[in-house]
Amino acid sequence: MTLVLEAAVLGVLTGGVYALMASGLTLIFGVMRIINVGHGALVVLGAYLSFAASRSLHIDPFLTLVITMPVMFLLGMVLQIVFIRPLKTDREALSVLVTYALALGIEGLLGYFFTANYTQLQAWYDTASFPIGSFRITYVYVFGFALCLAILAVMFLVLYRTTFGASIRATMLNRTAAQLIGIDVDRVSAVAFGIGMATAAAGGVVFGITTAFNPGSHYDLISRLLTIIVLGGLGSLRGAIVAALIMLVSEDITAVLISPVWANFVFFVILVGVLLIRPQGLYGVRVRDRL
Amino acid sequence: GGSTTPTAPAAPITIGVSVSQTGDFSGDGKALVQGYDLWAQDINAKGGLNGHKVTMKYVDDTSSAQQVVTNYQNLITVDKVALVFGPFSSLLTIPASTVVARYNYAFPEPAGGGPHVFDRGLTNVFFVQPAAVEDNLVSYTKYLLSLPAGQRPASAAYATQDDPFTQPQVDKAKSLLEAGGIKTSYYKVYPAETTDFTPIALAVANSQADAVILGTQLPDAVAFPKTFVQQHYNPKTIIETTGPDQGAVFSGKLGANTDGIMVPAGWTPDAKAYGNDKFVSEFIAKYGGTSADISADAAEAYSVGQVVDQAAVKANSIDNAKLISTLHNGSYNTIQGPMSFDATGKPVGGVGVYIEQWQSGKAIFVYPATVASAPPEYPKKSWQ
Amino acid sequence: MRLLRQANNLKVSGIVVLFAIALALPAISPDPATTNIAVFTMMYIGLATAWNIMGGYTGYISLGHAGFFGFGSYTLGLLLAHLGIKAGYTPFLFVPLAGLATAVLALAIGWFALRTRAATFVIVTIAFMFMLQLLAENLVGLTGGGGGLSFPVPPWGGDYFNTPYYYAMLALATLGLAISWRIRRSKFGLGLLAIRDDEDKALAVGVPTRAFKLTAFVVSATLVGMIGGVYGYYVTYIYPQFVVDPLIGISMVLMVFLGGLGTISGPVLGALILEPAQLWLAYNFGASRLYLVMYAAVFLGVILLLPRGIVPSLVELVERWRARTGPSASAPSKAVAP
Amino acid sequence: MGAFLELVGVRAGYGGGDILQGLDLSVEEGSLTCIVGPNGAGKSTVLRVVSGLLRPTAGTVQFRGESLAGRSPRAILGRGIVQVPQERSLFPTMTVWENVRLGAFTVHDRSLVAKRMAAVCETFPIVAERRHEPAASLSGGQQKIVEFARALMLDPSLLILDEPSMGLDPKTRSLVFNTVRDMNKAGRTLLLVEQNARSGLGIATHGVVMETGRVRLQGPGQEVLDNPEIGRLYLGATA
Amino acid sequence: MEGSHRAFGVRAIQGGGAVSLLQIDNLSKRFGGVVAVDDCSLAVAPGSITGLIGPNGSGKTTVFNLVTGFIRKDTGSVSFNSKSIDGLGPDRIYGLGIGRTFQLARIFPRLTAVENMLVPVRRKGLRALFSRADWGHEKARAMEMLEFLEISHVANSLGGALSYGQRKLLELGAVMMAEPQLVLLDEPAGGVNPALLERIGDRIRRLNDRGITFLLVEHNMSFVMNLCSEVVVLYRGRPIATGAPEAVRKDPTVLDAYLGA
Ligand SMILES: Nc1ncnc2c1ncn2[C@@H]1O[C@H](COP(=O)(O)OP(=O)(O)OP(=O)(O)O)[C@@H](O)[C@H]1O
Ligand SMILES: Nc1ncnc2c1ncn2[C@@H]1O[C@H](COP(=O)(O)OP(=O)(O)OP(=O)(O)O)[C@@H](O)[C@H]1O
Ligand SMILES: [Mg+2]
Ligand SMILES: [Mg+2]
Repeated sequence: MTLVLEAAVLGVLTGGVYALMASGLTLIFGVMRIINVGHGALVVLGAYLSFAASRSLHIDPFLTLVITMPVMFLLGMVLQIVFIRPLKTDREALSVLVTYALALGIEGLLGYFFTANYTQLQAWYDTASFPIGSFRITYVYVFGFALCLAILAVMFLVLYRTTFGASIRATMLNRTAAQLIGIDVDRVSAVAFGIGMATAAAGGVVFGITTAFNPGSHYDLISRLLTIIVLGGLGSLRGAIVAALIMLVSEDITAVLISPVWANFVFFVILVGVLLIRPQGLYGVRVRDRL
Repeated sequence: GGSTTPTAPAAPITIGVSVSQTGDFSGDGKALVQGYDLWAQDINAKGGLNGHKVTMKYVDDTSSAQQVVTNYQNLITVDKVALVFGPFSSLLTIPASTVVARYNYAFPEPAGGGPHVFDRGLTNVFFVQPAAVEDNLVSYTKYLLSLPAGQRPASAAYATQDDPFTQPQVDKAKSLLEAGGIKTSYYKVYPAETTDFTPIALAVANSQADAVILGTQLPDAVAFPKTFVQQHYNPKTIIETTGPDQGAVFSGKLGANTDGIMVPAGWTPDAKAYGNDKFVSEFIAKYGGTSADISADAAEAYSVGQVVDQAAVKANSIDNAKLISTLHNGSYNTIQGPMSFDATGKPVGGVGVYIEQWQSGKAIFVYPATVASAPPEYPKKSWQ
Repeated sequence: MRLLRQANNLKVSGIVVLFAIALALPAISPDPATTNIAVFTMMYIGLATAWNIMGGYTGYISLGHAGFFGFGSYTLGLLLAHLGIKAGYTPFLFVPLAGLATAVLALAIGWFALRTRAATFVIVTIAFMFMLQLLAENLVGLTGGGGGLSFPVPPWGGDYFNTPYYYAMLALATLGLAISWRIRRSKFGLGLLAIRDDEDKALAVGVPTRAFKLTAFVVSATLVGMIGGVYGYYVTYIYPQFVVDPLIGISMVLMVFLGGLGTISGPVLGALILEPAQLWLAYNFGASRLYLVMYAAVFLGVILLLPRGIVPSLVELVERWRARTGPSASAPSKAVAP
Repeated sequence: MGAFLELVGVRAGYGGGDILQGLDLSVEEGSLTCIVGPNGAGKSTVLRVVSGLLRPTAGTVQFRGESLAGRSPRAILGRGIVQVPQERSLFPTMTVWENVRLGAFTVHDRSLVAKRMAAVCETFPIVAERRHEPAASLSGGQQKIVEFARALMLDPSLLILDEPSMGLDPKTRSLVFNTVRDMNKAGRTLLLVEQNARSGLGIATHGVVMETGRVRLQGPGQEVLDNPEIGRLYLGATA
Repeated sequence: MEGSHRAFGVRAIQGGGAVSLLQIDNLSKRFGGVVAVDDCSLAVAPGSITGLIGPNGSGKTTVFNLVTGFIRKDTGSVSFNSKSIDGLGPDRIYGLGIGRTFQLARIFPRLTAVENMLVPVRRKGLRALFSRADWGHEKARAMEMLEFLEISHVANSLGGALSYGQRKLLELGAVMMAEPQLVLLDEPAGGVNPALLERIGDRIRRLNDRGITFLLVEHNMSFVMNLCSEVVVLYRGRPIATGAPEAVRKDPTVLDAYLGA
């Protein structure tokens, strides 16, 4: 029983890391109706940037966010302007292709500069832990979880409490109408993509500390992140968090109770079950469609 | 070796290899290339393979079966390479070996030792490692069971990827240890795609077993000890099938906490095997770093070259058919020790696999005593 | 009118010539390196065409078709193993059985998955694919698990070896194209396109959307399953992670997008370009480690230059050019359809 | 100096040939101009050209003597031209309140926004009644009202309405038409497209009849209304 | 043969005149706090052209959605031809002979105008389903209808490239061509040129003469008054007046609630 409890606690903590990574993905979808299959690669890129920065500047990985988040933000704007903006028709479908190609490109470049060997970010808190009963919790998960909550809170406030946030949401819902009320839809889209990438950078740090990664790690990552945001409801930040927790907790408990080889399976069963009942996901809204 | 080579200048040849530069196996692919390149440099320095200057041609298989099949067909039929060497992992070696067999090429390979490599009825495969994969942990079990009854671990926990490379080793070790009276307190197989190993590591820690035997690749080889450190769990002995043998790539992530971790290894920089000193010094000269940075993959690749070199000399030919029949007979010296091959290409009569242990930041041979540079540290010290 | 008929004749004769070339290919260029690439290219022509029947016509993007591919592979492999079929030509006769089994599976999966739409459907298909992969890995007693499954190895020599597989793939691709073409022109196909455009409206005008979608899904999966069977026999040894490979699923989708979603010739063109390019780039530039970057660049280039896929973009270009130079700059033109 | 808004020789289309084929149109300052014409004549296309959603391939578009051609919709809005398009233009999952509020996206003076909000709520009670509900949950006519209300959040110098009466019940329609007329009386310039041609021309100071991408007739509203041929072709029998 | 490809052969009107074609009993639907349809009962007589009018938000479109199975009702029942159609999906209901249009025109944007016209045409049997989509006579009828609606010049344009009014016409044409037994039109006049609208009215009347029943929602009063034989006024989800157009028009409650002074 304690094992199950521990697994649940651990699931919640690692779930926070995934929630952070998934939130950027769901944000980009929410704002741009783009399934950014390159998001996993962006997280890995973020992890590598932090790796390089903490190596060369000898600073704490979390501190590198001061550098990597703005860098990734700018990079995101550039990528959006160069590769996504030119898509005039069929944006939703084509952007899958474009972002997939971006992922391949990023994987290739990372392989070129960092080799394909596994790397991991290091900090004192990646093995240090504190006891809770018989169980020990590692600091990095707590920090990661806190970072996740902080970033999500900021994002939530920006999106739902500022005019700029409203303009982002408006752009996603109806481009033409947004243009007609004076929103610079191009700029807004670029900024939103930049924000999504900046969160990928934040996710990358925590991911990089808790997991060994190499340039090819993004395939696994993106399939997990996509399932999370769909379970949570596309475009919903709250959904991304809850779904990430469900995913990790259910997997960890299955691993303990049944067997790790069935952990993913159980999660997929949950996913399919939920979607059969609520096709829009846990917190997704079904937009009433012109009836 | 091969000091009696007749050195009539002969046409240069190309040796083709498909390696994973991208995808799942890309990390190991790079080490293979280093080993092969170093061998090619050596062989050319002494006049070539039977007098043929050697060029290596590498092509990427993106860690996919489809590409590896394509690559060997292309290497053989388009590039008309004289010889082919093996790729990384059993997964790719098997589809590749059927293609190579179709063209009657010899297929010496450094990394495809999984069980099904040898049961496909092929006669051209030669696995250049001291023992077939499933026997990798046998000497470790011998060592544990040789301990005095009072010190011997009472219980063992096992966890392994469901990978055709790791799981057979762990399963064999488990049956041998159980037969020897060591109780199994935990056994779990986990998927190869797992990225979060913590729950399994926690379960292992919770079992409080004296011995921990893990069927790992690199990422989990690091993740398990990390969790043990976090949880302050100190088993008496830990062995991992792969990972700790990869030098700095491994230790870089665990720091001082590598100490005491064991790994089965066919090769170590310190082994007094045939040509090993030269290999190590040249490797460092060519690629930099220290001996600890050398991956066993590279040494295995280098051994493939050594075996082929000796076979070519012996057959006095680099013709594939002759090489195949020659390789099935006799013994060959490598930096992993002497070895020979049975009809299916499985290594036989070799010295078996040694045990390497990290001590004071270096991986050294500790068992068997004949090759050991220090006694095993047992029980392992507490984490720092 | 006459012009139209002439254009039609041109099209028909073009198809005949292309098919003749495809038939004669092993004779024209018998070296194994070429036929090997031809086997895989033909395989992807079939896969992309099959995928397009679902994804292109109904707009339901399945990224999980690799699941059917792997399922077909495993079904054929297990059939051959349990029935003790010897290597040679007989295993090809069992391919339709693999297709049948895949059809049954697709019916079950489709029944669930097709309750969802759009992005959710995409993810559900991915989830089902991973479930299949996990089953192949975990049901060790049945499939051999991570250790893989062996097919009998035909005794054919290196120079001839690829040829039977090539024809098997060609046959399946041709079958796929015939079905795709027939559907595209039929009332049923029109219903599928209506679903793609506006599913609720389609319901309102009496299109039984569920039955239609499910039919398209099963047809598409069946073809993919059969192709998977031949693939398994070709590479002679399969692992869960190699046949239920998300990248195979993604590749077929990319080819369709590249060539032109919902067109008949688009998937063929996409496969003809992408598969050899990928095999060739990996082979020639793989060692430089920049192969992925180049592949991505080729890809991005094509998308940015021909954003709607090659076929529709070219059709549009031609139409525009006609509108500009033609005698009557009249009604905006119809695009799509090859 | 030319008219308030002046289009000369405008050609524009959607890629497959020109829809507008050399269109000339001028809108006087302070006028209420109403464009009528058969379906597909190009009325909405003209409006799209003016608001910058569509780039003309030839001809000039001038507003207060300044060229608009090639400017972004945002820049054009900045010059005081606001358009309510014909098709649904609300943000469906955002609340009614947010939708209306966004009408004043370019206004940074909070108190001004609040004042206009209040005024709009007074004229169109539905905005306040359903303020917290997503716009998509409104009925067709209610949505149209909210769109109109949103346009009033700016104080445009030229307000362009594409079929403002579509979907409105008779009471609401007269409310909208009255509002339009009052705005015009207060000096604002308006440009409408109406299929409800008689009512539209009835309140208009200027009428424009369009046909296949060209202006067929232009003149005072009443004159167009009384033209028998136009009546037969485009206005239908008298209501 | 001719009849078999027709979407819906025009069936004989059953029984005596008293039986209604569409019978709605005590229908209710609420969305959160909004009661869109409130215990609404109404009947459409076979062979009639019935107008359903009422202020914005009175629940007209919701009634259509409930009848055609697009949304689930809270309570009440709907029967068509004296058979309950509760719980059936929209495609089944269409199959029984109820066609509809949408208030905001909905067409298939990536199908051509002609193809848009062909989708609703029903065929019998699987063979027909898998045979060519554009049978000559179906296409000819489609072209004739496009001609009538004055949009034949865009017959081969994609639906997405039509003007709003053209879409409206296309949708109307498609459902009229399919000739279901009962046609529900949601604001057919919205956005349609008035001159053309008059001829559409004539066409509806002619179809009606051939036995097709219409229920239409419209705010264009002259259109309703000229065309309808019966008018139902909906207010806050309930019918407040029913009867001949002239009578309804003078009804003080209707004047107050809907038409305005
Ligand atoms: N997005 C588009 N792509 C291509 N052609 C278009 C597009 N939008 C409109 N058209 C064409 O342009 C012509 C004019 O369209 P427009 O929308 O300006 O007409 P309109 O006068 O507003 O008609 P309505 O009264 O029906 O709204 C039509 O023939 C239409 O088919
Ligand atoms: N999906 C929904 N969610 C919430 N409220 C809804 C929904 N659909 C309709 N309503 C509400 O129900 C009421 C009736 O709407 P309905 O669309 O039926 O009106 P209508 O009579 O068609 O009006 P109009 O003449 O404006 O088209 C309105 O108040 C509307 O806001
Ligand atoms: Mg218009
Ligand atoms: Mg309505």
